[in-house]
Amino acid sequence: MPVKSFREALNEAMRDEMRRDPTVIMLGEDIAGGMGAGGEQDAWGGVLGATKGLMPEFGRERVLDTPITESAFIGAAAGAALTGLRPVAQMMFVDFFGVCGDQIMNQMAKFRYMFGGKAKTPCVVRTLYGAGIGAASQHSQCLYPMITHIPGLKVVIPSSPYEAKGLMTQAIRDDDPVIFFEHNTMFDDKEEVPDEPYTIPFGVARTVREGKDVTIVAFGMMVGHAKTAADQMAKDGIECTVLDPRTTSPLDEDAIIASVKKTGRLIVVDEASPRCGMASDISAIVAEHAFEALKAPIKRVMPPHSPVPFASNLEKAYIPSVDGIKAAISAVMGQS
Amino acid sequence: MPVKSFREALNEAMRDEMRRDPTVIMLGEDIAGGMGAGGEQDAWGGVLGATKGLMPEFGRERVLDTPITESAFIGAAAGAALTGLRPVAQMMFVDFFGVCGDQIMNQMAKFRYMFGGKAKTPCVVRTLYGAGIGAASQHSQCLYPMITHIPGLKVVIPSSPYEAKGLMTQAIRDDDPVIFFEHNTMFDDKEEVPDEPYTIPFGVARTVREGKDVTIVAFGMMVGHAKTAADQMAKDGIECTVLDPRTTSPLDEDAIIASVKKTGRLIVVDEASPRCGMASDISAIVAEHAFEALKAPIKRVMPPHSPVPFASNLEKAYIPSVDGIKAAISAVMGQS
Amino acid sequence: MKIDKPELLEGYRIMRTIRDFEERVHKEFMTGQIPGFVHLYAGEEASASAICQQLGDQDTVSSTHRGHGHAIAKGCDVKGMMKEIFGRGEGLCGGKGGSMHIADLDVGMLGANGIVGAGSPIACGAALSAKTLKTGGLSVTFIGDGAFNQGTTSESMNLARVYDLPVLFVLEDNGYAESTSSSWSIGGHNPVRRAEGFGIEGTRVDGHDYFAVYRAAEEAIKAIRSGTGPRFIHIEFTRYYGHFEGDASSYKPLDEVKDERRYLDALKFFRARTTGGKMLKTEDLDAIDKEVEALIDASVVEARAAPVPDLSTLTTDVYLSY
Amino acid sequence: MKIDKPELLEGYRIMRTIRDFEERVHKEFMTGQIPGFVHLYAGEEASASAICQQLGDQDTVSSTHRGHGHAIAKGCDVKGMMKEIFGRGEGLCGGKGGSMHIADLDVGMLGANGIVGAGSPIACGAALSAKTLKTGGLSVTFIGDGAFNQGTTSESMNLARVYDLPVLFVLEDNGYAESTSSSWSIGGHNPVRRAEGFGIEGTRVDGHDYFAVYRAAEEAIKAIRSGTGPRFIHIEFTRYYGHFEGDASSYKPLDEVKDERRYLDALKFFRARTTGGKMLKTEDLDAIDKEVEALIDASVVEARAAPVPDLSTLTTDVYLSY
Ligand SMILES: Cc1ncc(C[n+]2csc(CCOP(=O)(O)OP(=O)(O)O)c2C)c(N)n1
Ligand SMILES: Cc1ncc(C[n+]2csc(CCOP(=O)(O)OP(=O)(O)O)c2C)c(N)n1
Ligand SMILES: [Mg+2]
Ligand SMILES: [Mg+2]
Repeated sequence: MPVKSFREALNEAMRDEMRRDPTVIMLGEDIAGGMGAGGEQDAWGGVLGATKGLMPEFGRERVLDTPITESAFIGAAAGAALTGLRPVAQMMFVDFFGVCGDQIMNQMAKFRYMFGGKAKTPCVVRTLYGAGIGAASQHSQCLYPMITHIPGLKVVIPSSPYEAKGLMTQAIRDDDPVIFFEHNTMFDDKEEVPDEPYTIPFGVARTVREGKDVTIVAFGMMVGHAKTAADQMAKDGIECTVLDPRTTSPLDEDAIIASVKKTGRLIVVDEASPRCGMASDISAIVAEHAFEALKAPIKRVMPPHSPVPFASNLEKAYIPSVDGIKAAISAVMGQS
Repeated sequence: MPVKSFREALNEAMRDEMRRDPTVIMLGEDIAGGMGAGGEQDAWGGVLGATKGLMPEFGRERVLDTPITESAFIGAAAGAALTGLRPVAQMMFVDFFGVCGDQIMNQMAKFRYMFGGKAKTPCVVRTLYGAGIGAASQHSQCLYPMITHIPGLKVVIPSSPYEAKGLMTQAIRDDDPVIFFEHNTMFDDKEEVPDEPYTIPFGVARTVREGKDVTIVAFGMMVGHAKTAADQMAKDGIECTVLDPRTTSPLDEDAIIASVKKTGRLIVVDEASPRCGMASDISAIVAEHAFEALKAPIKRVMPPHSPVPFASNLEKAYIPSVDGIKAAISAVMGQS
Repeated sequence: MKIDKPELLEGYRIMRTIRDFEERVHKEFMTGQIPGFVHLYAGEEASASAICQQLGDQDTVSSTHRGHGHAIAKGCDVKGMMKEIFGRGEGLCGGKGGSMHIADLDVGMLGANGIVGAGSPIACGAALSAKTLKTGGLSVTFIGDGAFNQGTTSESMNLARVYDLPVLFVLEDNGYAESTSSSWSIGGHNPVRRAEGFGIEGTRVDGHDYFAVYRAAEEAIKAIRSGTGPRFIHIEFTRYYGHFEGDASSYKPLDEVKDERRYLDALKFFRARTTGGKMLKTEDLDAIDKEVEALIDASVVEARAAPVPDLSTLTTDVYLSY
Repeated sequence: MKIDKPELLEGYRIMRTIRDFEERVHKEFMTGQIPGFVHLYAGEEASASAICQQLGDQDTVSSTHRGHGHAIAKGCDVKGMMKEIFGRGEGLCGGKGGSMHIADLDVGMLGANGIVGAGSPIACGAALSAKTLKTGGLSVTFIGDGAFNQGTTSESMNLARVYDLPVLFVLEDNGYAESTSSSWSIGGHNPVRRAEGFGIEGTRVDGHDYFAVYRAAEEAIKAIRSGTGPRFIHIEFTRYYGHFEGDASSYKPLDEVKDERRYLDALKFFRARTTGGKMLKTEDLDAIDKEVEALIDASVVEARAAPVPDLSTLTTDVYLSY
């Protein structure tokens, strides 16, 4: 199977869906690039290059560079989805939720419910998230817990190129609004990715690794860290299951609960800010529904309650690490 | 002691602080009312009347009605706080976070950190929240979990008139940005409230009721429900502690953990949407730090994962109820 | 071009329906049967009517919190609306939306909206659909004078301009946002000039004059359909009731409100103008009045009698699939 | 009024400092020592310099992601800035902010800002402080051509107008927002007219001409200080480097970039104009060049040698008290 980067996998999914379905359009800042300029067109292809090539193939009518007005164009995506298109809009960084959140949380999320089931809002909001590129407090947040909090939105966090392609294809075909998280540091990650289109269903966790002692649940960028930590601990004879829920909404509670019922121990690794995050969410579900199976306190591996710092050493200390996960594994094993 | 409404308690706190400190100003839509109009001035005093009387006393220079531009005037509050004022801005309903969130989550919350400790941002954002007034999906949300998620913000949720006055006074005197939640249905609640100013410190939970069997943690509007449920269960011989953390950020983890260590059982009652909410947050803290003390699964009493519906019967079914809390108490007792 | 007779009668019927609907909701609200915030459109009828009657099935409307008039004019079922406002299961939105969220995509009504300023981006999106799918349709977005200052409105004017989207921006200036005067809140005091600052041509009309609104909309719609992009209309009129039910409008000066129903009434003007000459017969209009009265009566009787939503619907329609 | 000699020398010194600072950051970035996104202000010096040198301690500036120039011109310590950009503990923000968040409240620099359009509301707030506390101060908000369309900018223009706030809105139009041309993105293509749509008087100037910027700012600042509320200046110029370090600017047509440093250079123009007649001596300017060169050199040497932040600072300064 051909090896592809996260960027290529995303690009392929979007390209294939645009070929398949003429109602799929793209909206975002510099997703082609060079709009109105006299030089190279498609000069950017999105800030990390994932939409490169789409404008030359599908034209500016279907790949729309936008002015910097997130409320207007994300809202336009919502309105277009109500009226026959399947827009894929890019909110460049999820940190920009603050300038266009209403169209996401109060409009596209709620149309269907408020309108008594009459509306269908098939749109995707792609967005970058996560620390590790030295971009500091306003370009490094995760914020998927805030989005997961809102009923009516689906939330996808792919953890690898293969996952990215299948989940993006599903997101575009899905009839509900989907917020699709792409980690700032993962665009050059590579793995085998089939050429043909495929979908990965929402709400079905992936078992990355199986082990009898501890269940580790992790998202996106953190799935790799969790696997590395688990592999290293296996050398000490501790066997961990690593689960990647893929989507936080819907969440595959059953898979998590079933696993904890087997292992009796849970660690949740979450790159998002610690308060009211996904680590807490999953911990609470397990403390409610698999309590009897628990042999140890539930550990959450999370960054501190602070904005993301700029300096490289601080940023590194901020991000949950393989060592941090290993320490948590030791802790839950020591206390069993 | 005189009996006062929630509205009066808030009004008194703001009035007294404005009298005490000339740098305190108010900003918001129709917080006086009649701006530019030829008729009655101070005609509104805020949408639920809490700022009535302030403009006549302090003038339009310190009580500023605003155009409907939340980003501009909440951002102006942030900028004014950086430069010598202590603004109290009203984001009328917290549902409007989506139109001005950036100035709250990326600006006022992060100035101090991003600027290496040089900034001080003493401002208060007052906001209405909560279901029960038939205002449907876009005027009934709680959203304090989303705000609590953001490092740099303090989050206050008063549960009664006495609490409202003391916490508001503290909020205005506090040197960090504070988001202050006022429940849509509580403005006519009454209790004894001293005439003189007093502060209630942030991060110190209030013990509403003591009991040895179950710890119930609840916020704002839900504190009353929890107390009612606990009182009723006491007739069956089940004794509950009810804790009101008052602020979700900072959160009095110690008080919660200490209580669970005594009772061995925890219920969290949260009116906010269930995913990544305060109920999950507190449950996770206890599952991590008081695990050994737990005798039963942690129960969360929350609304369903849906927008807030309009019809009265649906809305009533949506809001966590006294009966729901009682059922949770029975459940954790039955399973001990 | 002359407005022909059926068109005039249709315009009158819509205006009358809106007026009676709102007068009746006002009464019913006082009986305590209607929950939530209710914002009435009475006094503003000419805008929704004269504009929406020139729209077709392929055209869409995004509305405001004061949306009953737009919904009626765009063809929403009046009985379904009344049931919705009463919170009934057979309401247009199953009782889940209420007054502030009335919508019916089947007739191109993209929703009233509880968030001030949220409608314009949505209208841009619908216009983008029309343009991309080449339906020939256009979008109208109604904007209050308060909403006009909201950043979403400015952004949408800009977006519609740079994409040449078929959007008609209609500023419904009733003089107030809640209790705040639009003569104060709109910096520069000249909305048409502001629209021009976004490259959008605009015009100002008296919103009590059905004919003036009709003409302005006709011209704008024609231009938009010819593919030259967005247009703007600033309509000035009076809202008869408070901001929402319960508001006494004390901030309005007495001389402003004293005779407003006498001197600032689009329906009266319409009658006088059309029946003064030979355009329409009084009997025709009287007949419409009767029919509308019966319709509104029936809608309230049915709404009162209709069952509340089944509790099982509390959690349906959050998603299409989950 | 003539600009006097010390003022001219000061203006030149600021421009030169910005230019050298940016040229040097460009070089250092390529060595891989500087993390994150870095947006350089080279080519745009006249704006920050000619405007900020007319401000005093009581005046404030809110900036953009391209903020180095504004920070230098408003008086931020250059060495502290360089250390900040290198992520050092002794940096102006303790290494926690970096290039996009440089701020120093002590000199009225309210922060570069990573969120496009976020600066103007903050400037309105600072202006409100000045007005309320009667400091006599004013606020300048720098806005990119991309940011100009953002709703926050429109809202702020409106707010400043209705409150008559002492705010100077400065549109820094370098022709591009990332790769998107401002000749496309600004609907109506006439920013001054848009400002007028908010009731704000404005003017357009060539941003390569220090004197033109100075004069426009002088007039605007005088008007603002007289209490007549906000003003607007549209400055057009060229950014020499890519949008951020790493961007090759391939979307710019070749004939546009070919000779831009030769023909569109505020520093060269300044030298030619001031030394051609009898205003300034070449030696004076050369001396400044030398001093600035030494300063920038030293700032890099010190930044490289400076320690990274102590890990304990990761969680400090989130709150003042918690
Ligand atoms: C974003 C937002 N801000 C504030 C409100 C509260 N609010 C509801 S209607 C209204 C006034 C709107 O005035 P205008 O746009 O003139 O419309 P009108 O009510 O006059 O029809 C306000 C402030 C809201 N619903 N949404
Ligand atoms: C709200 C928001 N949207 C998008 C971005 C990404 N972004 C950063 S700079 C930029 C271009 C800004 O262009 P302009 O305002 O012209 O300033 P310039 O870079 O030309 O100085 C964009 C789109 C952002 N940082 N914030
Ligand atoms: Mg109005
Ligand atoms: Mg630019």
